[in-house]
This record gives sequence, structure tokens and C-alpha cells, in this order.
Amino acid sequence: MKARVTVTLKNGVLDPQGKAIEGALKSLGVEGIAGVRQGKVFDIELETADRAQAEASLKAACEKLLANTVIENYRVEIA
Amino acid sequence: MKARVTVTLKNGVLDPQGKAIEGALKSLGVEGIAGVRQGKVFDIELETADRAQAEASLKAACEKLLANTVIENYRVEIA
Amino acid sequence: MIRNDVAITPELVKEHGLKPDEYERFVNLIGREPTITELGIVSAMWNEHCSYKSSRIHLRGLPTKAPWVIQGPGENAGVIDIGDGLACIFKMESHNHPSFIEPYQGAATGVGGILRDVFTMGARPIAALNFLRFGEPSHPKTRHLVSGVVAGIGGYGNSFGVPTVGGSVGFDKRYNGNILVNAMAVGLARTDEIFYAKATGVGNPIVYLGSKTGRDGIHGATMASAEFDESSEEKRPTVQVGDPFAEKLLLEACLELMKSGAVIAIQDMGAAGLTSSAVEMGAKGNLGIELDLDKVPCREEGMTAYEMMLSESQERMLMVLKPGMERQAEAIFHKWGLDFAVIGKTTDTLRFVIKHQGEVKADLPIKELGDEAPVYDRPWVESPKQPVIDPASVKAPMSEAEALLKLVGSPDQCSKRWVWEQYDHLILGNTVQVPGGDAAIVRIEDGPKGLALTTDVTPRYCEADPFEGGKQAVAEAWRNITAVGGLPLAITDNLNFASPERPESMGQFVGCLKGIGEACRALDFPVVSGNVSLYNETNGQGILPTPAIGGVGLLDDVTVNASIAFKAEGEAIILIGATQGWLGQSIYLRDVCGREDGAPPPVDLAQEKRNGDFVRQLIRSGQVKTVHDCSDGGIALALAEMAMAGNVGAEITAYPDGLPLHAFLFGEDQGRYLIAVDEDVAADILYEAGAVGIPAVTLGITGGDSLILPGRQAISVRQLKAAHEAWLPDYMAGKA
Amino acid sequence: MKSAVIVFPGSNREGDVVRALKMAGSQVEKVWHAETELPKGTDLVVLPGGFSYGDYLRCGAIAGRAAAMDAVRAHAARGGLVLGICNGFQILCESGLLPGILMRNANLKFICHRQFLRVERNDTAFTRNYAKGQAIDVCVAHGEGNYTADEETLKRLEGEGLVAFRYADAQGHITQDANRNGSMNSIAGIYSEKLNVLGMMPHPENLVESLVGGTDGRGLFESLVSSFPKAA
Ligand SMILES: Nc1ncnc2c1ncn2[C@@H]1O[C@H](COP(=O)(O)OP(=O)(O)O)[C@@H](O)[C@H]1O
Ligand SMILES: [Mg+2]
Repeated sequence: MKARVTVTLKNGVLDPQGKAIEGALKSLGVEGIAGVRQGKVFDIELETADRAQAEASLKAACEKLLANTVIENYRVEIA
Repeated sequence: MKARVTVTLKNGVLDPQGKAIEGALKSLGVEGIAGVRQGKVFDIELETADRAQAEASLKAACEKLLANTVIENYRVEIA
Repeated sequence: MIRNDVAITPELVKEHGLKPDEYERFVNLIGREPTITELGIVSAMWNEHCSYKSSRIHLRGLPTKAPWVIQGPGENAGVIDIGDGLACIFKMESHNHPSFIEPYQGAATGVGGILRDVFTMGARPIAALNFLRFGEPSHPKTRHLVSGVVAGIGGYGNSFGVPTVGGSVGFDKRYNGNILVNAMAVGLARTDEIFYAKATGVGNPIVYLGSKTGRDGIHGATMASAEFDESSEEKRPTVQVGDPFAEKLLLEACLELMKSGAVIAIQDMGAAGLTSSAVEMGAKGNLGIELDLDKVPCREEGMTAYEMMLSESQERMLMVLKPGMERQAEAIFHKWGLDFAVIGKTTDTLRFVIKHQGEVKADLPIKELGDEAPVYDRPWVESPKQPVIDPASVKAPMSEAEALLKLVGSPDQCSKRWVWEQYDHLILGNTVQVPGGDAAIVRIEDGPKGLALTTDVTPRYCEADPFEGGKQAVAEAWRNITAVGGLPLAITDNLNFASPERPESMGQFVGCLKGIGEACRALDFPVVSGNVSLYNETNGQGILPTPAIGGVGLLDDVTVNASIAFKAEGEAIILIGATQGWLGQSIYLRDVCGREDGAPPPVDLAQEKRNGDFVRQLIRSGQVKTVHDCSDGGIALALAEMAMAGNVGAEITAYPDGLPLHAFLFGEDQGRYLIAVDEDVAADILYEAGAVGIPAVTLGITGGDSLILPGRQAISVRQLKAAHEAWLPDYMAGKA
Repeated sequence: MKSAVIVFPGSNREGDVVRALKMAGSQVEKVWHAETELPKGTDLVVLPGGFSYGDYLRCGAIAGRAAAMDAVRAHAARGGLVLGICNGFQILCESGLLPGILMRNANLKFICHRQFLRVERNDTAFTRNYAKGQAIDVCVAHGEGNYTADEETLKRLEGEGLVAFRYADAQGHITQDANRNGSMNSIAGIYSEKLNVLGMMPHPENLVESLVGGTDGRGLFESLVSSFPKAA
């Protein structure tokens, strides 16, 4: 079973990296970009074929490690 | 207009980050994870409302900066 | 009988980089048509990188011995004795091509590879340096390459935890299509705890350590052939990705294992991975090697024997262990979270036997793979000699002050702070002299000794006169070490040249090597390790001949050293060494007059040695704390650098009659140093120099906040610094 | 004083801090991250600089969840002293011992350079040998040192005087130029509420000898040692 976890910064949390990328795009002559925020994706291979079990594993993974829930949100999609 | 760009490592390219995360999840007692590969997402705010124009900007952004096309693939979704 | 599943066609042979006669030589050697795995193995062993087939006969002319040399070329790195039971282990290696394709990962894995070479021998790395050449700044790719390469070097070294303390950065259109990324690593070990690649004992276990094997770096041309990529939906990149974290663990695990007494032989898997490491261990020990590839830890599914033998996945090691010690070794590796697998054994057959899935995939004579590799004495022609330029014939297009300001802010002479601030140069707490001086100084353990480290070469000299250029590269490294108070002990070289198949570039190679050899002999500065990188060219346009020299010297008391910064007002500035105002091939001629011609300055090696020994003695006796050698840009640039480093100005009042001022100030005569000393001491020094026939004159005095050149041409130190510090950050920000 | 320096896979400045602690007169023991207990009688726990777990995922994230961190948390809860330097600071933030987070430097580059810090208060176990407002010359070496916290946290840190050091110029003035990584309020280091946990990005341990850069970092280690009675 495969899943994708997407971790993004919460609204309001500053994203220096996104800001720098925005600036870099401008100086590279890429037009029309008004804002960039950077996040992470994790493509996860699961051992189980059981959806509920997979969901539990993924939730544990996110809460314990993948996301810093103080500043980040996460979303899980199972393929 | 909003878009999301997802950048992932090409198949076969070593992902040290994914490897370390996989190990850490194991030692944290998260069960059932067989593999992790890490990528990036960029949530992008566009100035234009024109889809074709947005697509062109995003493609330029990816090719010039967001993705390292030697080792990464990218995917653009316009909301 | 060995099965041959893939017909070996002439095209396949060609894709493997073997010439028809080389292939024939191989078939004769084994007495039958090779398997595809065997073809892969021989292509790796007989390529230029592993076999040194074009360079070998010329490398033989280099001096490699001295009483303090413990191990010269031929091992993973060179080893010299630095006293107190300690050895310094070092080497330099190129990663030019991978860095051009993918600058971050190419440079990063270059650093990883050279660090591995050093700790494979039992040394803990204590310093790293990097020698970089990029295309002209206006070339569309240059900025991207600089940015990626520097980030990659920092990304790897910083994480691994070694201070990157020195190096060199330059730009020239001749590197537009072929940049140079040479990395040097320096480590320390006890002289009685050095490890070598030579396997001993029959039936001993061969173990695989470190990261898993993937399809990284397998030769692109062969990957494209239909047999190998039907399983992959996308064209697989052959770029290797570095994992500095895994390397740091590998370092700690290897050093711990070495302490346990379990290691008989060790070889890192660098270029040609498992193939060259296994063959080398067997061949050096006069033993056969048998590998069972089913045991190799793989990252990807369905890897073939061919792929496993050619993979260049990073952060891997091969060892021969003492029998019975496998358990203990495995425990150490698992503690560090690394893979460990017994994948074969040594044999007495002198065969290199590869088994996979119950079949023999390769069965080759192990010694011959190395010993019988082709060796070429390629045709070469001497580079045409250039005329000596009379300094009086060169008109100054601007004032000396204007020229100096222009040079301090030029791409090649500007401050490289933007680069070395991205490198952790302070970690380990032993960096006595940080980047920005003549040579870096790193304290050895808790002192009192220290090492002086530098990388140097002046490619434009090498092209104009390979022999003199080769000499000059060694002399400059020797001089930079001397200028901080170090006794130069040995060098590593990284010989970057264009195609050896063109007689002109082969001539450059031959000439430079002769010059290097001559200088090393005269200066007692043997070559203990190195690397040859040929075929650096694109579309028939070769790079400048660039034999980078990495020098190592010793300070007996690291607290007694010199640096380039003016330290006080009112000190006398003395020039040591003779000045004729040599403008041929000078930076002044190139960047101020727009001419790239003339013979480069010759190096009088006897003078070089005498001047340097004199200066070193002054530093070691504690009389002199401020020294800078004169190299690119001559006296003027050296003075400016001394003033900027110390935030102290100077006034130059004396200069010889009969020489145009610009030739005096910017000429690049060799073997010279500027020192600044208390005026009382100055007289003694001039007297001492006179007594032993060393040219020495007082040029002026330190003080004020401007550098004042003869003719009352003043430039404020602040203005110099602004120009010096601005160019690179501005350029990288897209402003310059 | 007895110090325990926790070593994670990928730590690389543990030797530097051990040297600085010993020079100041502390006994020091290195503790492997998989240990579940601190050595008996540990007064100070140090989380050293480096790239624990390669700094993959987020700096300090994986190390922040190591077994030894439970022991460190318990030690801190008892009022024991904890010092996190650079990666150690990142680990403290990730493990919840300190608020906020260290983000990528504003220029997205690793930076290594000498840096002045202003000492915000000198009434803590870490800074008693400095003067309040003193500018000390240390160095930084990090890629992610850009201190970021939400408004509320920031307000609390400032209001309760929990900012330990700020990036400053040689005179101790807080300037934009001195704040090269872009940290909020130029914050270089912060204390926990009870002032017993200090996290800081700069490396005082690399400035303890005049031969190697200077001695301004010594004050911190000497402050710590002088907080404890000398062992007999
Ligand atoms: N890539 C680099 N990495 C680290 N330090 C560098 C690099 N390039 C230049 N430097 C440092 O800048 C200083 C000046 O370099 P260079 O002009 O080549 O010196 P020199 O003429 O004395 O050989 C040296 O201290 C050198 O180590
Ligand atoms: Mg020099």
C-alpha cells in the first residue's frame, strides 16, 4: 500500500525559505509569482494492505515525527 | 490563482533523508512502514487569472529553480 | 563453463570505452569472449581514471621519497611522518565532470570520496581544502555552477564535521564547458596504526560495509543500451547523491573497528566501486577474490551482477577481516546503523570470481586486470616558447593606484569570503589561521605542532610554458607554507589536463610534470599522492593545463607563526627576493592591459629555497610575525592584501631606478616575500640578508589608513576593502 | 561540576565542547543517545553542535525524540542545567524544552563567521562571569539558525527576560547587519522559564583559546563551573 503525506507550514508562520525562493524567481526573470510557501511530501510504502491499520501507522508517523505540529499541518492520502 | 508544485526524486536516486526518516520511525516504534521518500511542495500564489499564462510561469519556475531536473521530477497542479 | 548471455558486439565494446585493440588484448588475456559482467569490469579497470594508461610512464619521473615519507603514491592517500608517533595522511582528487552535470551533488560526492580515501587508511580527517576553476563570469552557466559547487562542498564537509580551511577559486573562459572541482583532505593517524589495501591470508572473510548499493553512477552509455533499461520507465539519472551523515557514521564505525584489531585490509569503494576495490585488495596481496553478489546489500530490486560491479553508490567500504572477528565487527556497524555483510573470501587461485544467483558471472585473472592494463607513450609536442616581454615596452594604460583598485576587485583577485563563509572552517577548534591568508594553519591535537596547508597553481603560466609553470605551481605551494612559518614536507597533486590524444595537450602534461618533478626535487618536497584527470575539454576546446598542487608543511610550535595582516603602525616593510619587473603572463598584463602573452616568470629554484629558508628562519626565531609572498599581482597586490587584512595602511617610498613603476609594482617575479617588522629589527634583518647574499630592500613603512604608492598615489584601505569584498557577492546576487 | 555531553549519530562538535568544559574545570562524560539514564551526579547536560541524523527532515527533529532526551527532560524538570549549542538548540526546540523553532537562514546559505553577541542578563548560571550588555566575540556556523516563534511566544520571552543573547555589533548595538540569519528580534539564544535551560546558535566552545580566535566563549563555561562547589 502506498500513501502520500503532505506537510505544510501553518498559516501565519513565517517561511523564510519560501520568501527567498520568491525573490530568486523574480531575479531569474520568472514573472507573475505573487507568493511561495514551501512544504514537504513523504511518499510512504506501507507493509500492510489493511486501510485502517495503514491510517493508524501514518497518523502515528506524522504526530511523532514527520510534522512539527506546533508550526505545521499535515495531510494523509492513501493511494 | 493558486497552484501546487510537487517535486520528487527520480526513481533510483538515493534519498538519504528518506532513509534516515525510515530508521527514525522504526526506532520510535511506528510499525508497518516499508519505505519513505521525501520530496517538496511549493504552494504558489499567482498574479494572473489566465491559466495558460500561469502554466507558463510555473513551468519556468520549475525548470529554472524549483526542481533540479537532473535528479528530480516535478508536477504542477493549478487549483 | 561460464555462460555468455549477451553477445559482445563491437558497439558494446565501444560504449564501454575500450578501443578495438584493447578489447583484443583482453580477449587474448582470458582466452575467450568475455561475459557482459567481465566486459564491465575490464572497462572500469582499464579506463584512464583507474589505469593511468596515458600518464603512468610520465608519473614515474616524480620524486616520491624522503626520510619522512611513510607511504608514497599507490595507496588511498599519501602518508608522512610528522613526529611524536603521528602521521599526516592526505590526498587531492577531482570531481570535475560530475560537478558540471550536477554541481551540488558532484562537488559533495567529491568531498565525500576524498574524505573516505583518508579515513580508509585509519586517519581521522582534520582539514579539507578545495581547488575550483569556473568559466568566465559572463558565461550563462557560471553563476549556477559556482553556487551549486560551493554549497555542495559546504553541505558535505560541514555535516561530516571537518573544517574546510583553504582552497582557491578562479575564472577563465577556458573552463566554460569544463569546470574544475578538486577536493583535498588531510587526516591524522598514529604511525603504528595505518591501514592498507593489501589483503593477506587465504580464506579470510571479505566484508561489505556502509550504505546499500544502488544503480548510481553506472556509466550512462551502457545504461542506455536496451538490455539494461527495459525495466525502468524513465531514463535513470546516473548522478550519485552524497549522504554526509552516512559517511560520518562510516568514519566512526571504521575507526572503532580498526581499534578492535579486526581489520586486515581496507579499501573504500570509489570510482568503479566494488570492482576496483576488490581487485586492488587481491592483486596487492597476491591473492584471488571470490564474491557472492547475492549477499551484497542492495537498495534497488533486481540489480544485475553487471550493475553491482559497476555501481558507484557512495559511502561504502570493503574490508578483509581476521577470521572469527565477524560478529564483533557486525556489532560495531549495527550500533552505527550501517549495513554489514560478508560477501566473499580471499582465495589462493589469483582469480577474480563473481557469483550471482548460482552462476559464475565473471572469472578473471586478478593480477593481469591491473598489471596488464594498456600503457601508452602517447605522442606529444613541446609547447611553443613565448618571447620574454621587456617591461619597458609595456605602457601603463592607467595610474598604478587605479590599476590596483581594479585588480583587488577583479574576479580572480577579489576576496573569496563569500565562498569560505559557507564552509565551517572553525569546527574542531584547531584552526589557527582561517582562509584568507597564504596557507591555513591547523593545530595538531592539543599542540604544540601544527600543519600548514595550501593549494596552488597558475594555469596561465602552465599554458605559456608548461615546464616553468609546473615548477612555479610547486614553488608557490612551498612559498605559501613557508610564509606562515611552516616547513614544507610533501605534496599531493591533481593533474587536470585536456585530451592526452592530442599531442599539444599531451605536451603540456609532459612539460608540467617535468617542471613539477624538478621543483619537488630541488625543494625537498616529494609527491606522496595525487590524481590525474584527463579529457577535460568540450568540443575540442581544452582547459588550461591545471596541475593543482596541494601542499602540507609542519610548524613545530604552532604559536610561532606569521600571517599577512599588518599588525602595527610604523613597521618597516622589507621585500625579500629579486625584482626585474616580470610582466609576461602577469595579471597586470591580462586584466589591466588586456594582453595574454609573453613568457611567464621563470623560477630559480636555488634562489627560491634560499629566500624561503631565510624567511622561515625569521618567523621561527620569533622576529617576524607579518609575511606575505608575492604572487598574482606582484608587490602591489600583496601590499594591498596586507593592508586590508590588518586595517593598517602603508607608504611605499623606495623603488629601483630604471624600471617602470608599474613593472616594479605589478611584476610577478618569483621567490619573493614581503615582511613587516619593527624598525629596530629591520636593520638586523637587512644585514643578515646581505651577509648571506639574499636580496632584501626596505620599501616603506606601515601606518595611516591609506596605502600610498610611489608618486603619492593614495588609496584608502576602506576603498580597497570595499572593492575587494564586493565583487563576488555582487556577482552572485546578479549585480556584477 | 559534572557534565554529560550527549552524542547523537551525526553530532560533530562534541569534542569541542568537551575541551571547553574541561578547560573550565568540569568533569565530563560523553553519553550515547540510546542511553536511558544520565550518569549519576550529572549537574549539566550539554547537547552539542553537529548534524544529528544529518539534519534530515528538520534540524534536531529526530534527535529530539531519542531515548536519552527523556532523561534530559527529567533532569530539566528537576531544575538541572541544560545547555544546547547550535544543533543542540535545535534539538531543545524540537523536543519541547524550549519554544520556537530554528528555520533556514535568511540567505538560505550555511554561514560560518565571527559574530558579536550582546549578553542580555548576567544573573543566570550561564552568564554570571559576563557583564550585562557586554558584547562577546564568538562564532557561528549553521544553515538553520533563523529563530522564529509566534507573536505570543515572542512576547512572553521578551516580557519575562528569557532572551539570553542577541546578535550585535562590536559595541553591543543590535543592528540589522549583525543579524545575518534573520532571527526574530535578533535572538541568538533563549532560556527556559526557570532559566535552567539555555539554547543558543553561536559556538562559545570554539572561542576559548587566544591561539584559536579568542577567549570570549570561556566566560560561559566558567560561569557554569563556578555555579557549583568544587569537588573535593
Ligand atoms: N575555495 C576556497 N575555499 C576556501 N578558501 C579559499 C577558497 N578560495 C580561496 N580561499 C582562500 O583565500 C585566500 C586567498 O587565496 P589565493 O589568492 O589563492 O592565495 P595565494 O595567492 O596565497 O595562494 C587563501 O587563504 C585561500 O585559502
Ligand atoms: Mg600567497
